[in-house]
Amino acid sequence: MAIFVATGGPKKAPKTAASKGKSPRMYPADDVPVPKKSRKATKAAPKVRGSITPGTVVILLSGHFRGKRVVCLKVLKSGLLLVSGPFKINGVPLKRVNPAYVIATSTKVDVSKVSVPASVDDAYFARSEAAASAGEEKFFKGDASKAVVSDQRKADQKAVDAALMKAVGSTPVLKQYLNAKFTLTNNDRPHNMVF
Amino acid sequence: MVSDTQPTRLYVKGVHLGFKRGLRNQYNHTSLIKIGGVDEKKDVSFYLGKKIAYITKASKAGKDGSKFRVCWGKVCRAHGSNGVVRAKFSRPLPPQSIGAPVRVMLYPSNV
Amino acid sequence: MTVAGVMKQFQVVGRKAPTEEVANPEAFRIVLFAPNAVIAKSKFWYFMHQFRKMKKSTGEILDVVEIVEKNTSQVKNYGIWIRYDSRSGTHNMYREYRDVALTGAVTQLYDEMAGRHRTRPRSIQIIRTAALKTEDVKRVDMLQYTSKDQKFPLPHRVHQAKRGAKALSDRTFTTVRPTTFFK
Amino acid sequence: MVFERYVEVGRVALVNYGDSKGELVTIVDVVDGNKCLVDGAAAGGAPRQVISYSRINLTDLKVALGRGAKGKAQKAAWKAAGTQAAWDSSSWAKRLANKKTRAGLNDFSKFKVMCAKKSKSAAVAKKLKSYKK
Repeated sequence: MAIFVATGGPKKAPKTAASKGKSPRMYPADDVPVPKKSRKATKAAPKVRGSITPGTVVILLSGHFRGKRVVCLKVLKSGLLLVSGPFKINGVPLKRVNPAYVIATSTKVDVSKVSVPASVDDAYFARSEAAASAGEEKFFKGDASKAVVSDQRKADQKAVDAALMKAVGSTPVLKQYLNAKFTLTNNDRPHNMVF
Repeated sequence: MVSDTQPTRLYVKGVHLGFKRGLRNQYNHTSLIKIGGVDEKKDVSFYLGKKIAYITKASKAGKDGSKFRVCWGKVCRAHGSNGVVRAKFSRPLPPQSIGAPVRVMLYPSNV
Repeated sequence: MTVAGVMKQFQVVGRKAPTEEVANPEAFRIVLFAPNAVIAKSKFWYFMHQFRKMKKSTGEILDVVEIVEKNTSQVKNYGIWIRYDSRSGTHNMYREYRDVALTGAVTQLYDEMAGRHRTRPRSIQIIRTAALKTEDVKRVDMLQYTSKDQKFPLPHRVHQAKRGAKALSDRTFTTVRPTTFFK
Repeated sequence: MVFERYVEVGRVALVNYGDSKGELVTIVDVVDGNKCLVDGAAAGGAPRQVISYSRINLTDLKVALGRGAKGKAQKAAWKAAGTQAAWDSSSWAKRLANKKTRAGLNDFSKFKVMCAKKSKSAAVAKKLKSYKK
């Protein structure tokens, strides 16, 4: 006769919730909306289309630097691209760009040696509330002081561009290419073009 | 070298053909746009979702100080099989804009 | 048949519906040309009730099979005998076509009859078709193309607008007269 | 007006419209004044098909072929006449190939082509100027 041994040892009494049995005496006056708890495990890394990788030369499509060809350094946590002209070649500083406003060309620059300081992240670029609203009011009064580029930015720019310039210099004609702006001509058809 | 002074065109030229319509009914909320160089339905897929700007010049400067006003729209779907597309704008285009040029932007880009 | 188009060849088998007296009535087979099986069946009844007291409602279709030509890699000469109603009377006609398949020749027949004689498909009845040997060909314009080692230039090449030329949207007017002579 | 390119059995043609656009075919038989039976077996493998003259461009090349010849005979005729080599070395074929590569250039290569053109025209202009003195 096989002896059945209860596996898993003695069963502990299931912890029952402390049953108060009574409904709470006080109810909150107004119902404060509680944000729905997101069941997503971890916030996925920002997904950027495959054609954009660190070192890709991208064409900016809108904004102050529209038409400029710049080098994409990396994808920031917010999903925006960190790009740099390099500044010396086409005057585009370290800046963030939304990948939807960029055409990724198939030209790649080897940016493995370019070290982007860790401090350069979304917070680094985030515009402080005061500066943003102040800028607008002053703008209408027409005496908005020219945006002052902080020294910290200048230093980071120099650091990044030093290695980037070397990488760009290694491919012939790439320097002039980055200096030239992209434009559509009459017989260009973007839906047929290879970028 | 394309010098800095030379304007760079980053949009495709389009024309507002008219509104979506049958013979007797016209639906002003949807406009038909002919995009330059697009002559087949299969070429339209590149332009789906792209933003379209209808730019007009006004006599008085607007809030941002410029006399140009823009009505933004986007390409919604193909219309017919010869490359014409249907577009919807934040405010439906005025009838005077039939035959007027529009700018089909290259963003939002998925190249 | 109200509409032609790309013709296909069908064999349609039908008979009168079985009744107590006649349990297994005789079946009839017609090979005919029609754009699709549905029109083939309706033509079967059209021909059937001209010979037998039989209608669609009192009969049944046993089988409709499309006859597909195997050898479509050679150009053949086809003779087709037809009977057709013109506006003023009924006529018999014999016409010849060159094509890789009989169905192609019949398609050419319907198109040509519509073009040259304004005949509607409904007023054409094909009596007989035959693949002809070169020496049996009677029509002169056919002989032109059946002759041995023939050759002719393409003297006046008109450029179709859509074929590889500038697309519609790029060119509304042209100042250049098209070249039509290509050696 | 002397014609050199004829529609005849064995004539090599280039398809300029439709599915087998850009492929070489041999005219295998003449159907009538508008259409002919072509076969691309000896070249790019375009299917045997009846095609209208407006969809092909006749070339100067010709092979000896019987009417309705099948693939094997065409290949033999092409090899004997060395047609593929003759076509590839023709300026027509080179122009087509050049157009194809130009269309496939990416943005950077197009820029290099522009730079090359500019330096070439600059060199030519300089040379021209030197003659003018």
